[in-house]
Amino acid sequence: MASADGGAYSYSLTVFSPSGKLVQIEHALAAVAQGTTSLGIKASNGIVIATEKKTSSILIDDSVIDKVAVICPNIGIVYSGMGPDFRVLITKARKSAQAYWKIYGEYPPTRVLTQEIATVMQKATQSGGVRPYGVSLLVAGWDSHRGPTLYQVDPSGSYWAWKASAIGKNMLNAKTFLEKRYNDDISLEDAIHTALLTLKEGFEGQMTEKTIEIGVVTVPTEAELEEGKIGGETGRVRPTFRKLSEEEVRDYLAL
Amino acid sequence: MSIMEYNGGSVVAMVGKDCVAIASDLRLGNQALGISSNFQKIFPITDRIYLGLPGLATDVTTLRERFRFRVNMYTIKEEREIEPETFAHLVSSTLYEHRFGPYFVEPVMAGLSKTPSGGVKPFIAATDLIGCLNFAKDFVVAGTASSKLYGVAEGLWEPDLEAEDLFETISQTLLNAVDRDAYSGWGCIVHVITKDKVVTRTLKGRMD
Amino acid sequence: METSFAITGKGYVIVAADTTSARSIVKMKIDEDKIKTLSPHLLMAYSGEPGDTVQFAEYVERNIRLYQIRNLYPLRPSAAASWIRRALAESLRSRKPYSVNLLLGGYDTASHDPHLYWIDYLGTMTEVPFAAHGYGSYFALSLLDRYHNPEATIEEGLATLKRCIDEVAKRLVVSPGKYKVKIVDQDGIREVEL
Amino acid sequence: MSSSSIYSPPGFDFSNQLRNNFMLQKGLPLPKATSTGTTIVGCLFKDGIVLGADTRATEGPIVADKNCEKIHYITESIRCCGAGTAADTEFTTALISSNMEMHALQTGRKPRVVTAMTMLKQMLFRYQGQVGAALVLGGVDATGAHLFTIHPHGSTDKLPYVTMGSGSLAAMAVFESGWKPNMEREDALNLVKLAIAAGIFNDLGSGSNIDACIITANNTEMLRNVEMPNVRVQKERDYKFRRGTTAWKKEDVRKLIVEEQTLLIGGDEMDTS
Amino acid sequence: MTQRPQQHSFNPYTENGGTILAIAGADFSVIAGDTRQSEGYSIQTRYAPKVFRLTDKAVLAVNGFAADGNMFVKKVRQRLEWYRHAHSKDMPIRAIARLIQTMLYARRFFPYYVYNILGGIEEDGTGAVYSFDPVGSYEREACRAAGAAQSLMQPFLDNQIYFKNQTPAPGTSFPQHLPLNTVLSLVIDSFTGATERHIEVGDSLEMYVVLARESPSIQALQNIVGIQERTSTADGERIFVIRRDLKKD
Amino acid sequence: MNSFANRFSTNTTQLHSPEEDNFSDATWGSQAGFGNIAMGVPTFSIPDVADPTSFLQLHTDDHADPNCRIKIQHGTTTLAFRFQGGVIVAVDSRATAGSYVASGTVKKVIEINPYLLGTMAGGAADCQYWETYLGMHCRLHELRNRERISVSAASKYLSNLVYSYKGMGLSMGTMICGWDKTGPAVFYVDSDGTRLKGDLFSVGSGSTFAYGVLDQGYRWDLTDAEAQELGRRSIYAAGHRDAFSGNSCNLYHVKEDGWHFIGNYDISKLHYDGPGDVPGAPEGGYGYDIRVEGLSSANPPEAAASA
Repeated sequence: MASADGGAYSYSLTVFSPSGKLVQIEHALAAVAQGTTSLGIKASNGIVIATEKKTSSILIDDSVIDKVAVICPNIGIVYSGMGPDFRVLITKARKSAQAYWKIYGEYPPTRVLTQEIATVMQKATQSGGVRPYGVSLLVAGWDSHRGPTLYQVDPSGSYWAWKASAIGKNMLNAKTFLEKRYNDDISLEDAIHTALLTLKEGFEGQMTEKTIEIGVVTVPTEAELEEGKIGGETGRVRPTFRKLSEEEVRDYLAL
Repeated sequence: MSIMEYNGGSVVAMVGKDCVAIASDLRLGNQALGISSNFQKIFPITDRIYLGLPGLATDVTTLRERFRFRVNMYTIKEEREIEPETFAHLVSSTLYEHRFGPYFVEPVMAGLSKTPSGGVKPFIAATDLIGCLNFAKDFVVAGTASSKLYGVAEGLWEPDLEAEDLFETISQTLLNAVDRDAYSGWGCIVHVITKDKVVTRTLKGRMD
Repeated sequence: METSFAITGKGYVIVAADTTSARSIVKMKIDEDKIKTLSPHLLMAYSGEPGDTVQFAEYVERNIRLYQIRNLYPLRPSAAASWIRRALAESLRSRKPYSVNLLLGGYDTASHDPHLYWIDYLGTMTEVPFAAHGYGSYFALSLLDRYHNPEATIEEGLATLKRCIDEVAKRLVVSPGKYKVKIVDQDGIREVEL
Repeated sequence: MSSSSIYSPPGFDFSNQLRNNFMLQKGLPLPKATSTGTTIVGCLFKDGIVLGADTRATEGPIVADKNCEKIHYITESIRCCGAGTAADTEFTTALISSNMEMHALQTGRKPRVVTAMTMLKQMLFRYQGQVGAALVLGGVDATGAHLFTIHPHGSTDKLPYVTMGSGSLAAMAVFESGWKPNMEREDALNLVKLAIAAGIFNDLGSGSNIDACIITANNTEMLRNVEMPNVRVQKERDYKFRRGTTAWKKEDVRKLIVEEQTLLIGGDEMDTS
Repeated sequence: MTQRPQQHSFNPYTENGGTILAIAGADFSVIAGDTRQSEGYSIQTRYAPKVFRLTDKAVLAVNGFAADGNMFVKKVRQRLEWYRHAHSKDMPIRAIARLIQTMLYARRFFPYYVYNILGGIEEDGTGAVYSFDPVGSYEREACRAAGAAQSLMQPFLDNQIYFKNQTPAPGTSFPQHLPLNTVLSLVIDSFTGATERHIEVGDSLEMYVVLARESPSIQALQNIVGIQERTSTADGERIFVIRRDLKKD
Repeated sequence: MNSFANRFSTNTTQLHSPEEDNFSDATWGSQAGFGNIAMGVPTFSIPDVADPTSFLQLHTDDHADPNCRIKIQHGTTTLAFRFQGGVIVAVDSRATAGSYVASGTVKKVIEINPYLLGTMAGGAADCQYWETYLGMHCRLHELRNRERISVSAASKYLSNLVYSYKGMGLSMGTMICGWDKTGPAVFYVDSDGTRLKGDLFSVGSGSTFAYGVLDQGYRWDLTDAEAQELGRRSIYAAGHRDAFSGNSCNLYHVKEDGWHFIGNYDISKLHYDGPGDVPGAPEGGYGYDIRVEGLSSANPPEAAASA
């Protein structure tokens, strides 16, 4: 193990500082706070998660950057913080979702998947030779048990359910904004607009379909649920989470 | 003499109108020798799911414990009761895990699942010993008397039976089938699951 | 031909097992004790593959003892039976499985009733009022169906056991000569002469 | 304790095999799994692929499932018909379907039929025919429509029209006489129906209904029970019993709480979030 | 012996599927069989009768290895013919049953692989069913299924014909004999049920009905479409054939 | 015709089919209809293979190979014992083929003549056929010697008959029971050629269970009612425990004036309700769970029990 001498607590992940903090985790949160703003809003009939897709240079081909990721047909994730860390977590989450599907014939409920991810992130705070993940996540999903749910997971591995939340740069401002704008019977359409308005606060540059990513969870109607799966009993469920296409984002921005 | 016949035993499950029934014999044999006339092969998984495990008795007990563990873990982790469809897949994947060294049981499940509109829907399923699911709309059978059960059930089963009528039909099906099977019998037990209760009856079956 | 019997009665279980150790056509020993005392109120008669039997019985005995030392109270009969069954079923999946048949008799000091479990080498287990292993079971079970009384006194129980032993002696081609008989009841375990 | 998940590690668990060999030595032969005698077919047509299957699953001479599903979902535009050991076809296709979904998510593209075919053949080859799945794989991707057969040992064929299963000869006879290149959709579907019907009626291992699946570049149509030529006739008699026909000894009723009324004290809705 | 050429794996037997069934009533008997003949997964023919009229009061159903069955029926018929020539009357069914036993047992060491069910009318006018194993043990019964789907049909018939495991409504009892139309319905339902679940049963159903002299059960046959009479002599027992389609998958 | 055909057949020896060869005369004459029984010792056609016995075993022995086609019915419990009042013969009525209960109404007591009974275990056809055949010869014996055949002689005759087929695959375990000049007699005869005189026998897969009850209750000086009850009770015991025995019990009593059929008792009815109103029967069912209903092995201390 790394020797923890003097005030160098910050170098060893697994050692508490005298004030009871794991300093590396605080640093990780700082890394998150430098990331672009992401937010999620739970509406009465769905959830929206959105983020700003900022590129450091206009020369970058931004069509291959995904900041909102589909995990399985009912769950999507957006992040703030370090992109590579996110990519690793997404792969793990997807594998976990598929493993669950292979056992139970259905995709994991949002809470279970969130727990899985949170466990992975927590492990990185307690093992030797690793560093915490430098990301905060917003996990949005729908399942038959809890309906639409929105979770936030932090580098420490802790997670909460939110009605609306924001992470990354400007998160405090965004949260205040959301607190003002949020009400319990907000519709998905309104939520999407609220999300865009929130992002607009403190957005640097032009908000276009190229610089915004949106994912939505739509709550299936009873009739849709009765209808069941695509392609019969062995088929897959109808997706309840999807990313909005650039055209759709453009339409929302135009309004 | 197949290994499935070593201990004997049979299970049948049937769908009724807003209800399901599952029934088994009670014999535990050692080939031709009867050992116990009170060997349960059907186990409650949740309030509304029952699992029948005919086959090699040691695997019946082992799998029963295994499923109890897995379902408990599921309930704790997901903070909800497992649904019949989900449980069926759990059974199927557990058995297929042992594809090249199978457990010698052919599970039969019966339960009521919740519909999105808040009602209940009858659910039955069976798998073979390596976990191939069979979702039937009428009845499923397994065990040493399976061919006999298929024959009688095919004759007696009718759609939309009320709980009490379903009890008669499943009981008659099982009793007459096991009477023609040397390795099943020694009494029968029937569970009828409806929305508000589970009625369990021990039948007066032949004891030879 | 190994044979063991067990019968329950009013507040007790009688366990009997033959005392021959055979190898090929030779009786190596005629006073072998094949009934292990697992705890103050738990008896286990074992038979089957020579070698496996004693090894397994001792393994069980030590583990049951260990449980008692760790927890300061013994396993109840049903819990012990479950544990033993599982040990057998798991050994069956190992490279060298134990091939042992068991009769487990115990007195539950908490609920004051006797319990008897029939367990075979595959890990099949069932609770029964009377049980037998070996070829003797083919003669004894019908006899016990006829004569067993769950409320019999110990004397009556021993008389029924005597019937079983006599019947096996009369009909089984190579019948065991002597039996060891042990009783477990609320006072613990004791051996009796028939 | 430290495991984050209750799922066991992927792959098969061989722990029972030792035990089963032991029991085999004791003279107890091992039982057989459900297998699908089966007729499965597929053919190319002008705009894509039509797959077809019967719906009978057998256990020896007994029909275990009269209406099982043999056209398995791989992706939205790739489907796979399975013959052989029923559990193997079911789980093999599910595994590949899962892998394909992962693959699609990771690459962000619609997956290709050859990808599925390669995954399948590699898996089957790895198990040296022990996994008894005989498959007809069909789908449409960016490179066009493709139709493959995959044999249990992992060999594959790519052909314009294929059949597999115990009814394959009967079905192939129909294709050989009736298949033409660039058929219309309706004609192709009818030909597939005829081929499956030939299997259903002439092969005892196949029976019941016809399933078909039409895959084109932008649409997949799963036609479950597109034909039901074997519906059971009305029974001659009514077999409902008089209540009280069956004698029973003991009854035990377990009441389940069906509706739980929650009384809210002082106010509007409970905060459930 | 040593001169004889070695024969390896001489197997003169095969299994041709199908199922037969006979039910005796008070004054009639019904003998039925499907007509599918199969080997392995292939259908050899969709119409191979398994039920044969022997005399006006006896019908023989054979199942198992079709070639043995056909040969056996031929030989039984021959023996009955000789009997008729010697005695100028038909052999009573009780005697036919014993004859079949001796004929089967004569091949004890090279058995006919056939399961026989003999149905008809006894000399006292009652319906009778005799069932045989391949080497000739036999028994008179009221109802018997044999062949591929015997284990599917027999327990169903136990329940419906013998009312096994049923308790009658208080103050009533189950009938000793069922009327002919009920029996015919049960036979049809047995076969449609077996066709659903057994792959070797199907194509079509052939039911022979043997009626005792002046049996009132003739009423039940009045409205059956496509019924054919097979009686050869007047004012004796009468034989009818009813055919029904079964599923062909 | 046959010889003509034989000249052209390559490797088949002449098939000795009694039906073809020997009947041309018999069927036309006064013996018509009697079949090969009338021809003295019957002949059997043998498959034209090097080893007919293993051929037969290959196709009929269901223990060796569960897939063999010709299932010969097995499983049985039969018993017979002598006592001061004659002979009690009791049998079950189940026939099984593999796990399938082929029949629950088999008559396993063969009424050879009014003074002789034979029981049936093993191959049903073997027992039926040879004991019927034995019946003929017993009658011939009576006609020739103007007196009934002794049980000993009848059983010896049967024993000799089946012994001559030893190794060919016959399967028979029977008890020949009757009353002759020497009084009641029971002989055990089987297809190995064993023939034993004795007081008490039980044969079949369930015989050990029957012995378990029989031995414990058997005395020479049983009354008729006690003896009948013992027979019934023993068959019930076997029917209960043995998967291959059961359905019903047929009970016969052989007395000086020949055998009497006592009754047919459903095993399940015996279990739940007992044999009903017959002499010597106890109240209630034979079944263990019926007998001990309400009894408990629990032994709570006095204080707890009274509380």
